[in-house]
Amino acid sequence: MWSIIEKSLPQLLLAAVQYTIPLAVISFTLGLLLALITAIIRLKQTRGAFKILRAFFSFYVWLFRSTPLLVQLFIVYFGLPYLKIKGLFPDGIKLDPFLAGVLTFSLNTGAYASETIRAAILAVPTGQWEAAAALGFTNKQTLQRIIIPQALKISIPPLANSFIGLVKDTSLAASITIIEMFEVSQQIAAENYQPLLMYSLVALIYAVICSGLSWLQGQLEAKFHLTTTGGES
Amino acid sequence: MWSIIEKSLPQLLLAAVQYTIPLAVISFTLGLLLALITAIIRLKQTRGAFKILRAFFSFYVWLFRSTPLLVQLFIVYFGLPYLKIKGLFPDGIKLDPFLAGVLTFSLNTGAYASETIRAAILAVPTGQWEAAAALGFTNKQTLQRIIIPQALKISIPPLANSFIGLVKDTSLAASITIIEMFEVSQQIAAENYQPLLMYSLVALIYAVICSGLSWLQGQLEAKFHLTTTGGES
Amino acid sequence: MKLKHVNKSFGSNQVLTDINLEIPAGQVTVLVGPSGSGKSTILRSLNLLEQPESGHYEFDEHLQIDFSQPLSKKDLLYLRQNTGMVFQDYNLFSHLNILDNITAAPRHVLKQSKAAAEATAKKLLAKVNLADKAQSLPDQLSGGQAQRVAIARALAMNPKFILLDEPTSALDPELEAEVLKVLLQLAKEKQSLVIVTHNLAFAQAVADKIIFVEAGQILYDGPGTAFFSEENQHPRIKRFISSMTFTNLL
Amino acid sequence: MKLKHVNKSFGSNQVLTDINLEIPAGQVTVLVGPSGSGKSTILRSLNLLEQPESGHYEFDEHLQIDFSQPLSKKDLLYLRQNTGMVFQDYNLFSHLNILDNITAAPRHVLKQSKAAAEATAKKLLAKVNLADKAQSLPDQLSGGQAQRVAIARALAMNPKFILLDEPTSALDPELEAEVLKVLLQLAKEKQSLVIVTHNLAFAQAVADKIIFVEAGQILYDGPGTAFFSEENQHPRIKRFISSMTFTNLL
Amino acid sequence: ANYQSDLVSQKQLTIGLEGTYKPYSYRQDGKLTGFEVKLGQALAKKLGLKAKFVPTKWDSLVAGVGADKYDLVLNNITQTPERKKNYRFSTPYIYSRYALISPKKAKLTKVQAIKGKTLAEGTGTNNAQVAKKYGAKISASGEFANSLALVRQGRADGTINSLEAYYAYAKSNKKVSDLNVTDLSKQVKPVKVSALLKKDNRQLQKAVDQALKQLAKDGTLSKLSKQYFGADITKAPK
Ligand SMILES: Nc1ncnc2c1ncn2[C@@H]1O[C@H](COP(=O)(O)OP(=O)(O)OP(=O)(O)O)[C@@H](O)[C@H]1O
Ligand SMILES: Nc1ncnc2c1ncn2[C@@H]1O[C@H](COP(=O)(O)OP(=O)(O)OP(=O)(O)O)[C@@H](O)[C@H]1O
Ligand SMILES: [Mg+2]
Ligand SMILES: [Mg+2]
Repeated sequence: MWSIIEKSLPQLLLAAVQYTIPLAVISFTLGLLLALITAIIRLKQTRGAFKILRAFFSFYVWLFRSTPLLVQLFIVYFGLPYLKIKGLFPDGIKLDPFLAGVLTFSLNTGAYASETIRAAILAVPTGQWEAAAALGFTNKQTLQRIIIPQALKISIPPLANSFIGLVKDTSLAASITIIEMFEVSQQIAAENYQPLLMYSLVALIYAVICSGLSWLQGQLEAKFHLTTTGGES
Repeated sequence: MWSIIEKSLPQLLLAAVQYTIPLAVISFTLGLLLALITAIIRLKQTRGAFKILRAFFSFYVWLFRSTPLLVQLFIVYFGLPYLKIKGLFPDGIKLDPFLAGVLTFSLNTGAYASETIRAAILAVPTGQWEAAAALGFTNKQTLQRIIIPQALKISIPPLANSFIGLVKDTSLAASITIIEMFEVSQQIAAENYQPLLMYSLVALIYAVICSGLSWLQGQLEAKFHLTTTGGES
Repeated sequence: MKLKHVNKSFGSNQVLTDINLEIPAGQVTVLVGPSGSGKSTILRSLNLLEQPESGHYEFDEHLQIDFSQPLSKKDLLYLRQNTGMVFQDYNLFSHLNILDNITAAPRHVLKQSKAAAEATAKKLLAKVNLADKAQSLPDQLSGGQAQRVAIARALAMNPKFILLDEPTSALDPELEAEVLKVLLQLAKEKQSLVIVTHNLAFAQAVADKIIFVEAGQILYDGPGTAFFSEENQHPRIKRFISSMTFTNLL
Repeated sequence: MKLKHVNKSFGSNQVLTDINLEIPAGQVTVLVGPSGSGKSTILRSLNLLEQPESGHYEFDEHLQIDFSQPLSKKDLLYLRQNTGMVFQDYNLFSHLNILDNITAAPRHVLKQSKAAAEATAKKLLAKVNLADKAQSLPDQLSGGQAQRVAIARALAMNPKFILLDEPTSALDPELEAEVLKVLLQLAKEKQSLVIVTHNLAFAQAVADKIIFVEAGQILYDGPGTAFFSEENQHPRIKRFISSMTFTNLL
Repeated sequence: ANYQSDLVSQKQLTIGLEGTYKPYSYRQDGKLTGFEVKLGQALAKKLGLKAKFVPTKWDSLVAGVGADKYDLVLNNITQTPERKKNYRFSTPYIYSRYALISPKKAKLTKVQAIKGKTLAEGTGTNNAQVAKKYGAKISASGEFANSLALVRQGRADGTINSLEAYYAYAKSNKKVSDLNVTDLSKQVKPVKVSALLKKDNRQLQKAVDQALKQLAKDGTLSKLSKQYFGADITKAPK
């Protein structure tokens, strides 16, 4: 058993460093950016043409939150090449697997995180808006200088959870031919016929990574003086 | 195109009714029960032997929250049969796919939902404990008559979200040979070579189911006078 | 009720130092003092929501507690049944309607029948002028109404003493008046009350006995009239009273 | 500042009815009245946090507003720069330290330099006796300290009028006194103040002018002394004052 | 017969296969069909059992037999030394020919030419092993249809799979002129395809071998081969 672990562990860790972690980090960064834009656009009071933009973003959030990630991955990687649009994509949209993965994970994270940020913006007490308005701040200045900084602070715990979730979700990337950690474990299992051992090993690596991230999250929350709800029992 | 949809839609809906929905409903019910027990055990102030029980449940929650669901499914379905324990399971633990699915989804849901319920119990204001104590309630009576009813009310929105998430996660059950909706769409696509259409169709069905559930969630929240955080922008 | 040589710390912070006091039955005792002086801690110790590290508590002829010993469940239950508590922010059970809020403890702690508990509850609701609110939920009430329900809830256990921790601090003056009216009524009926309040006008009007707490010690313990009289006053108390009535601002 | 024939509804609920009032510069005007009568709504209208449906608002020689017309951004900005607002629950910017709380608006709205804004802020902090708290975060302050910072923040814009909505309702009496002391100081310096308060003792002490609001209408508008005098009183006002001082309870 | 005790469930022959691998096993109008499905039914009949099929993703198909998820796998599985160490094989029922499929433009006709190229192959398949042996990089793609899609979209340089599977694909897709297909039987020996069983199930293997022999004799095997592959590939090539 130990010799098998010794042999496979480096391969698994390499896959984690090559695919699992970059996929998660890049997608999360892009997703967060998208989420911020989406949240702000959806919260804006609107008139005229802007309404269409808002409806579009609402549709996007709805779509990615109400369909399974696995299906999204399949559509983007295996489905989009069949989407032939004259002029724009005469040959369909063909993405490299890693790119397809990053795109899907970013869009998915963006949809969920935008709701987190939106809720956080709404959770900033009305009094903060009023105080800023009373001091002569415009709406835009208030959003930028007062509300967003506070909302991001409120969002730290749920966003950190989203990131940890994303790390685990990268295990689905195997289905679009990305040889991330779980796929490697399956390949090794297909050779050495020790699936229980291989899957447990990969589960352990995930658990270590995720626990490490949870610990970091705790540090971050402590730094920003975020306390989780307390009580007595 | 329409003829393909017409032909495949009944198959997809059948799969939803046969597998997707029962998987989600049964697993959620069992998961919730497990979650409640776990939450209460983990919140109890403890002495002696009870500590081991608490540690066990904490370990369970940690394990299922820090590893990917897909890996969990593989371990339970493909891995456990290799786990041969003399006396107890001399031939390994062999589960029928549906049972393996229900078990894994229940355990997974149980782990996440127990954290939701735990947070909800902690979110019940300390004053409620004190008021009950001052009236002569024992700790157990307080938990049962005052705290849990309020905690469950607080938990409704996050638990409803978990359920919707679970419905989407059943798409992973295909990997353990359950022919749920997404698997059926893949099989049809392997025959008619129309993956974009099939995947989109299945995505649409998921979106309809999940939106329906979201609407129900809204009704439920309205009934229990739960309002989401409000504000001005 | 008597406390003798009671000490209480939170961590390294000694909050009560050698507290001795006696609370007579059938009278209104008011605890006053600056913020953080330990008033709530004293009140909560009387109800054992806090347990001091040392000292004795003589509740009545049946119950004497040595705080340095672990508490028995029986003693705790006896004490809780014989003291009612009213909190600053009401702490009504938010998932139960008003009637159920009042009957919960009589039914589940005293094991009264539902009918009996409800009959009592209705009488008490009438007493606090809320007979029409039996079916309402707590969050449908104003603060003043909620606090009156909390008083009715405490009364339903028929306790020897009712302890009230700043019962009107969360209320507007007009709502405060509603609650104070009920308390005055109870005082007239010789219900034993222990009230922590910042409202000196009310204290002056209602207190048979005043206890002034500062920094975890008792600076005054005596009749209300003497406390407010111009002569014979401790300088610290004088300063406290004047700061409460803004006479020193001008 | 003058309001003329101002009406304001929330939905179908008419909250202000034909309000006419004048608020003189260099004086302290106090708004009193029962809960829900419309005091806050009047105050917020003066600062345009609420916009009434009809009526006129004559702020000064430069700015006259007809409420039935849409508001220009320029007018809004002018008004906001010339009125400061202090809220019941302080509303300090929780992510900024005290110094940044005070300098934020001077820097980003008035475009003052950082150095200039900070110099002013430090002077103002000294004035409210909080010179040592410049680097603290809002949640490290007591309520009384937070409210004094809020006053300093309003003063930093050097507004013609400061509007205060129950600035001490969330405070214990001793913390309340800290804040009232600062307000009295400002009154002495002839800063124009408009204060909503339930504290009649304070109102009596500080008000040059009192406006009594009931059910969206003005029942009294005149000097403070006359408001509290025994003769010549409206029966509703008499009742209000006595309920505030518990004289009718006993 | 005492192979009964080897069965996962009584009176039933449980068979693992992909169900998305035309013409071996696939769905037509929702119903499972294909060469290996028909073969499984015939086998079961001979053994006096009911056939039950468990469609499983390729990635976990082999793991499933060890985990007693089914009695045997019929999925164009090739005998290899490593597999033999851990599993048991029946006598071969077909001899599968490898084909190298690539975009026309790429002009990949020799198996040696795949060195350094990316081939779309299922994890742990024989195809993947052949590709690896000749120095190709593997892009892990579970299903044959998806592998071909990747090749046609230019996202993989080619794929090695069974020639029969390719023919089935070509039949249902009118336009395959963009693809170049090389029969590799001259370069890589056709391989024995057999049922894969759990190591301990010797009795069952014997029974299956017996049944296969009868099916070969009565012509069922050749008939099915012609029906689904358009040729009789049930005999060992010379
Ligand atoms: N649970 C606790 N943990 C730690 N310190 C506490 C706790 N409760 C009270 N204290 C501290 O004990 C001291 C006395 O608090 P207490 O609440 O009794 O004062 P109080 O007189 O009721 O004040 P207030 O008028 O503000 O209600 C304070 O310094 C307070 O910070
Ligand atoms: N944003 C709002 N939406 C709807 N109704 C409102 C709103 N703000 C105030 N009201 C209503 O307007 C009336 C006057 O409210 P206002 O806050 O001005 O009273 P107030 O005199 O300040 O009372 P208090 O002393 O309780 O602060 C009340 O009936 C209140 O319910
Ligand atoms: Mg207190
Ligand atoms: Mg108000």
